Amino acid sequence: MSKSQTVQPASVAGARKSFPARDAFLQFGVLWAFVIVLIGAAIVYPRVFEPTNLKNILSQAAPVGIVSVGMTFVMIGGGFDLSVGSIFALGAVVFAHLADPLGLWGAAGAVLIACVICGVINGLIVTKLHVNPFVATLGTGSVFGGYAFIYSHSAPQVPNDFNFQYIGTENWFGWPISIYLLIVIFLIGAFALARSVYGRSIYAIGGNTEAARLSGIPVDLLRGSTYVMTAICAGIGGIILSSRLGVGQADMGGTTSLDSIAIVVIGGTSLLGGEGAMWRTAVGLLIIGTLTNVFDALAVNNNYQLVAKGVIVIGAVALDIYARRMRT
Amino acid sequence: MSKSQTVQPASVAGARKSFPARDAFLQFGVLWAFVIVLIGAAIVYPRVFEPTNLKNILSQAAPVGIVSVGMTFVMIGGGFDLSVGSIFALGAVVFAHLADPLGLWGAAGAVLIACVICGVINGLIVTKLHVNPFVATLGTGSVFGGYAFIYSHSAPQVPNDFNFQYIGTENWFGWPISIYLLIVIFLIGAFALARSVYGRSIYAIGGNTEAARLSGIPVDLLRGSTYVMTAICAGIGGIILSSRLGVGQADMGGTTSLDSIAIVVIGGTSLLGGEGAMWRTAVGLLIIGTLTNVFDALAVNNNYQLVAKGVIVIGAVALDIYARRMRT
Amino acid sequence: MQALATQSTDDTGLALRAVGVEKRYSGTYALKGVDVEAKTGTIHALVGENGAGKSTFLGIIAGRVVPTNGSVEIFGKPHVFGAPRQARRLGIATIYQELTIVPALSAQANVFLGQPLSQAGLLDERGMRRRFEELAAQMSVTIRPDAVAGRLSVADQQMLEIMRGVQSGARLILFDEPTTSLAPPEREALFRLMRKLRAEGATMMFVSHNLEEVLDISDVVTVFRDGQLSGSAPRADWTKPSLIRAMVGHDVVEYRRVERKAPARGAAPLLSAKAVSVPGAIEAVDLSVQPGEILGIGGLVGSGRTSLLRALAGLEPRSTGELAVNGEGVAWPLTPRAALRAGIVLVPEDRKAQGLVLGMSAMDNIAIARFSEVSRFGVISGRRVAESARRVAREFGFAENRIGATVRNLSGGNQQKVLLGKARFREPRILLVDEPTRGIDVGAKDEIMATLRRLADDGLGIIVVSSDLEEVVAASDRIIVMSEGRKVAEIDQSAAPAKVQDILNAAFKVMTHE
Amino acid sequence: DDACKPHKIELGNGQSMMGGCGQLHIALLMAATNNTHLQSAIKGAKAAAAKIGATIDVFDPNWSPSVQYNQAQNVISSGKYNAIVGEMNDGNQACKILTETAPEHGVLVAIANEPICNRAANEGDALWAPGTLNFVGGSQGRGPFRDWIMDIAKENPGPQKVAVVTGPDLNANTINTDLALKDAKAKYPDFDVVAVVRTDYSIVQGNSKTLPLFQAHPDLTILISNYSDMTRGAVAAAREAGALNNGKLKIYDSGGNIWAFHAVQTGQIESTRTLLPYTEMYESVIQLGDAWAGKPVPHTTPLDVHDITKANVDQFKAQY
Ligand SMILES: Nc1ncnc2c1ncn2[C@@H]1O[C@H](COP(=O)(O)OP(=O)(O)OP(=O)(O)O)[C@@H](O)[C@H]1O
Ligand SMILES: Nc1ncnc2c1ncn2[C@@H]1O[C@H](COP(=O)(O)OP(=O)(O)OP(=O)(O)O)[C@@H](O)[C@H]1O
Ligand SMILES: [Mg+2]
Ligand SMILES: [Mg+2]
Repeated sequence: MSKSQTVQPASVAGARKSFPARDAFLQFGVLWAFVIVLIGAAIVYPRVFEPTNLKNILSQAAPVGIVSVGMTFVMIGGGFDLSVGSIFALGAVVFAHLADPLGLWGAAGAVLIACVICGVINGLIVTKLHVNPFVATLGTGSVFGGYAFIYSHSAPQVPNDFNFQYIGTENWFGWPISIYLLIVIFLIGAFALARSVYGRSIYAIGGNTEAARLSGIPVDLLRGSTYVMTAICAGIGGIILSSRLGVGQADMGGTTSLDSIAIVVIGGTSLLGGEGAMWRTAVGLLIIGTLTNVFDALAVNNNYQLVAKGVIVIGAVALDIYARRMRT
Repeated sequence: MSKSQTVQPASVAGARKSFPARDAFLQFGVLWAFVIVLIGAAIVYPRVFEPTNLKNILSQAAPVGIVSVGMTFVMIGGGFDLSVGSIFALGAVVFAHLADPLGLWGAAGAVLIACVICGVINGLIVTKLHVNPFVATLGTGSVFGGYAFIYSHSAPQVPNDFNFQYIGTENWFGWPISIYLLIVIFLIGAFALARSVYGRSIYAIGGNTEAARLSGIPVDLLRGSTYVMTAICAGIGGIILSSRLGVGQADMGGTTSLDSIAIVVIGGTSLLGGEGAMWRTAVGLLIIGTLTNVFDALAVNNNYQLVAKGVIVIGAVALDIYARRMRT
Repeated sequence: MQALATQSTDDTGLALRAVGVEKRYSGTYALKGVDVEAKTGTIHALVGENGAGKSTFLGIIAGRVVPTNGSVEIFGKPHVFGAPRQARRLGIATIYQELTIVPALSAQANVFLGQPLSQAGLLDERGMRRRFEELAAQMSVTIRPDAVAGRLSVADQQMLEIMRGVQSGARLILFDEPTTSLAPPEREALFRLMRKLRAEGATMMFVSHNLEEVLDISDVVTVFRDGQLSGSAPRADWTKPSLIRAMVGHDVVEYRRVERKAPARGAAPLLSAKAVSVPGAIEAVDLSVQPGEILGIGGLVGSGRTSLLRALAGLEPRSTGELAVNGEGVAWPLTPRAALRAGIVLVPEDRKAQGLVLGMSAMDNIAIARFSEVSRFGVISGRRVAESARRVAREFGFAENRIGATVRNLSGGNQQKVLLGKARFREPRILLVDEPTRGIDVGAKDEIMATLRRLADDGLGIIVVSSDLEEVVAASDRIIVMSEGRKVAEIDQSAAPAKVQDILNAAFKVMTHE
Repeated sequence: DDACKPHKIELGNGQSMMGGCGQLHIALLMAATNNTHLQSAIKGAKAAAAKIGATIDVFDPNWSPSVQYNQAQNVISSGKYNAIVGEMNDGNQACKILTETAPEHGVLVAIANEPICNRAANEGDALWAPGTLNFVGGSQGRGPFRDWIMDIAKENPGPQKVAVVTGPDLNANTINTDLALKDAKAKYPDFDVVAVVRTDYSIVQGNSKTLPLFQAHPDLTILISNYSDMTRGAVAAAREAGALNNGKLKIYDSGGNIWAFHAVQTGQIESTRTLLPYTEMYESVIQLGDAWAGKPVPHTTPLDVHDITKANVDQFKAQY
């Protein structure tokens, strides 16, 4: 049988690449869905592309968008975080509460510490107590959320320091600072996810935890770190929102958790982990942001809005999935 | 080679089943967590075990409990349903709206039809469009919820027919009818899950979809059916609640979806599918029901309630998981 | 291989020293007081029946399994248990029996899993690609570095796993049944590589059920039996029969070809498929199977054998072809249910991904195949499940008293037996088996092939795909050889038995023509 | 009318904006649209808009303050509107954008129902926030809530065990109810509040949160609920617990919707306080029209509040 080594079986694996252009087209199904949404938006609301409106879309999307960057890491790592809404609110009240005594940077630092603590708690419960992320973060979300109310004595926190509103309301070169923050955090996230050892390890953990563990990846540490990262993103989101509104309140978290998970999933990142990309989250964010903006601008009745949004979101995701399945 | 079958690793086989008592103890970790909750409850609120209070706990738990029965099937089948809250609300408004023109049974029939339609839509989107259940049911939840408001013109539906309140408020042998309904539905669910071909197929689908498909199990049909079942359960839940309160409103869904998922997961059923049991859901329901009852009875400040509930729930789940891991 | 074995080993010259290693799973012993020593720079084989504890032993060294008792020294240093990361630091790399591929990642990323080449935390994709191509050339495989690993054939995934182990530069490499789905060329390449590594001073532990292989490559052979050491000696002291005796306690005749009468010609074939194509994998393959006939399919890795079976079983929605069962035309199956309705049952090659519900008991896995047999009015009878499961378990040599065990906790070979039992329980007319003896020990292997023969004698048509070509030759009445997705030869064995070389020749001829 | 010259509209504290030309295009920022109270308000606004010849669009943030903020931002920057009527979820978050950004962009703001800029606990003219045109409402202000609860305490001398049901934390009604309770307790030490329960204003929570309470405190003598939907749920709970009409428990409601009137008539509840959502919004929009036409408008327009009891229930009609 030693002869056989001279002849190499041209394996089918090599022959499998076939239609690169078509494949690329199909790969980006969610992008085409977004283009369709944009065209629809431009028809029903022609002002949608005006700079002021774009600024609105982006600055309104900034807080939840930043949270979604962290959430992308958590979800690619096979996790789930329902507590970000509460951490978001906690960030907002801590920032507003401490802006006067500690100054802007001091308050931001305090938020950072608080968020790291929240993230570490989430990470430990998920990785060390092996509680599944759904219950774990539903539970901690309840704890952090309750604590945000207790911390703020259920009262709005309004600092006197005028600087407080800087991040949320000032512009650089005519564009709100929060938009720069959003873009920078997205870029860093995209780069880390696609190009760094850290990002690659997260994919491996989400794709096959056991394989990752056996190949020596510090699974618990890295998986835990995604919760810390998301918590920090949530804190930044809270800072931006409270700074924009000039007040920090414990009910600011609202539907942030579900929204950010939805944004990530709409982009096409798998809920099961191991697959996804940051650009997908960006597209998901823009789809949701555009829909909300257009519906609000047209003052569509909320109930019809709910129906239409549901249908459009499912349609967009179905299109993406259909395209990806075509690709085999 | 028929001899080789006699060469059994006898020692190994003989040594099997070792600590049955310890194993059983560990298997039921969540039950012990429940017992601890009960003891705690009895200490801080001694009246918790009075029959009237037990009736309260159970009749309040009935609507979400019934939904959880269906949700258990969905989740063991590897799915997820965030639209039950909306279907619940739709059931409530349809029932209340049609109670006068169609009578009790007619209205219940209409709810059934509406719920089946909702469930079929969910099932088709998940199995045929391959949209992941999270986005799919978040989307349809938005649609059904919006439609419930549109259907009811955002107004409370109050029938004149007094019978309307029968299911929700009457007693049989001194116990509310809704409690009988809850128990019967739980028993049917438990039996179907544990003993029927249907239930076993759902486990197989959740455990390994590909293997189930290869074995000839009609995967799409059965998986789809779990959404229909859950929708029907949600409709029944909506009927009971609207009947109990004497009014059907489109905002009655509230946090039913997350609550019922949480109940299932707290019981110890896996979010990943393929594992779980109906008794676990029952225990999850009782833990949540007891906690809510005790906290509400003591009128504990809502924020402290949030913190305490989060901690207790995580603790219960961690205990269950710890016990099961001990068992290896 | 970068810094391979430059470190001097300690005075004993031992890469591995295990003393009194014991592993208990809730009362059951998987290992009982095992002592093993491996000298640096040797290839040390572990053999034993299914469930003997080989994987458990390797798992302990690899840091996956924490032993209940005992101590292990790696290059003279005490081992830290249950920490794969730590094991890697000690210079241990492992190729696991159950594949540990991350399906969504590329082939290249899988090879560098956990040890990517990087600079300042950033991935060095170009460097990794270069290294990947080097390795692929060394091992005679052509896998595109950016191919999605989950879509590769099991054999290619196996190769990735081997590449991962090899590239890690480890000094002690553990191979748990690395050759199960490899064809002769890949095997040869692997053994070449192993010899090269040995020459460079690496130590290897090697588990295989192919005893020729074991005797061919190893320096020392250790035999496990029922979790205990049954014997350990240099290769020279072993012969195949003595190894088998140490493993199973009695003699086994391997690959005996049972003479049998050729099935009646002219009768309508039980199954006849024409122009079977799967875009990108196979093209216009014709085949037929007579009742009572075993048809073997030979070929090399990636020749399209698995795709052919998958297409017949209704698992390739984009496949086309014509199908006739018992002479009657049947719509081309595009779903598994359609194939099952036609009486076609597949035993898939990847038991973990496609075959078994790992979280369920063995008997429930078997029952899934035909609920109608174990239920009445939709209600399952636990008694009938157990009875049926016992019956088929017996046929494939699976210990009857373990039918209640969770499949995840069974050894690889025993899982395979459950998988076969499951297909059998379906009572097929046509049985397609893809790598039926994957991970099966010598004793049970023959038994499985004998069971298949018996099923054929009862009138079933069986198609066997196996990378063990000797097995194909021994089992089948007729052999189809595939290459590059086409049928290139058909060898009728009714006259004279074919040789393995005939199959290889047929498989390679086409390529050399091109 | 091309010849129109904009006139100055005073917004207090030296602020003003120019306006008055062309048709009024009103954006109605509602807290939500999903209950009858809010729907009645929308009806009032639409009727008034029709009367003054203005267009009106309804924005529904579904109870989310930050969504409502975003809507305000979109409304102001869209250029489609020159007036806002705001019934805000959260008057603090919306303060700056409504008192500063809106007038800068030529959008005239009228506030109804709940004061903005941390003024919810104020009284009289201080309910109005400079930078906006006016404030209409106040039946849920600190003063009226205090009067309401003081009256209840006065009506029920001697030792009382009281439970109170409110909306969520941070809501102005909740804050004002809490303050009123404090005032009442200070003046009537026998008025023992054993439980204060937060809900989301829904019937469902009104029911589920009170049922265990009735069980835990069978000797409850007074239940106060500051919105009729919650009261409705609480009545169902009281019935289930056997506390309804047991001769001990009295239920006091604020809300005055159709159900509450009916409940007063049938003796399920002691009294209900009227809220006038229709009037509130109608008045706001009319005042916008007046200001646009150059007429002066009052800074604060308080609304009448009536306690509806069995004695006077026939003289009034529920507004929603
Ligand atoms: N997690 C587990 N829980 C319970 N039993 C287990 C577990 N893992 C392995 N075992 C048992 O330990 C024994 C040894 O298994 P092991 O996998 O080491 O066998 P093996 O020699 O590798 O067999 P094969 O040749 O079939 O791969 C088997 O009886 C198996 O069922
Ligand atoms: N839908 C699918 N899901 C999972 N695996 C698939 C799918 N389609 C094809 N494959 C895998 O892709 C491989 C294609 O390889 P092909 O059938 O061409 O070669 P093969 O001769 O079967 O190779 P091998 O010797 O490795 O089995 C198959 O092994 C099959 O397992
Ligand atoms: Mg093994
Ligand atoms: Mg194959």
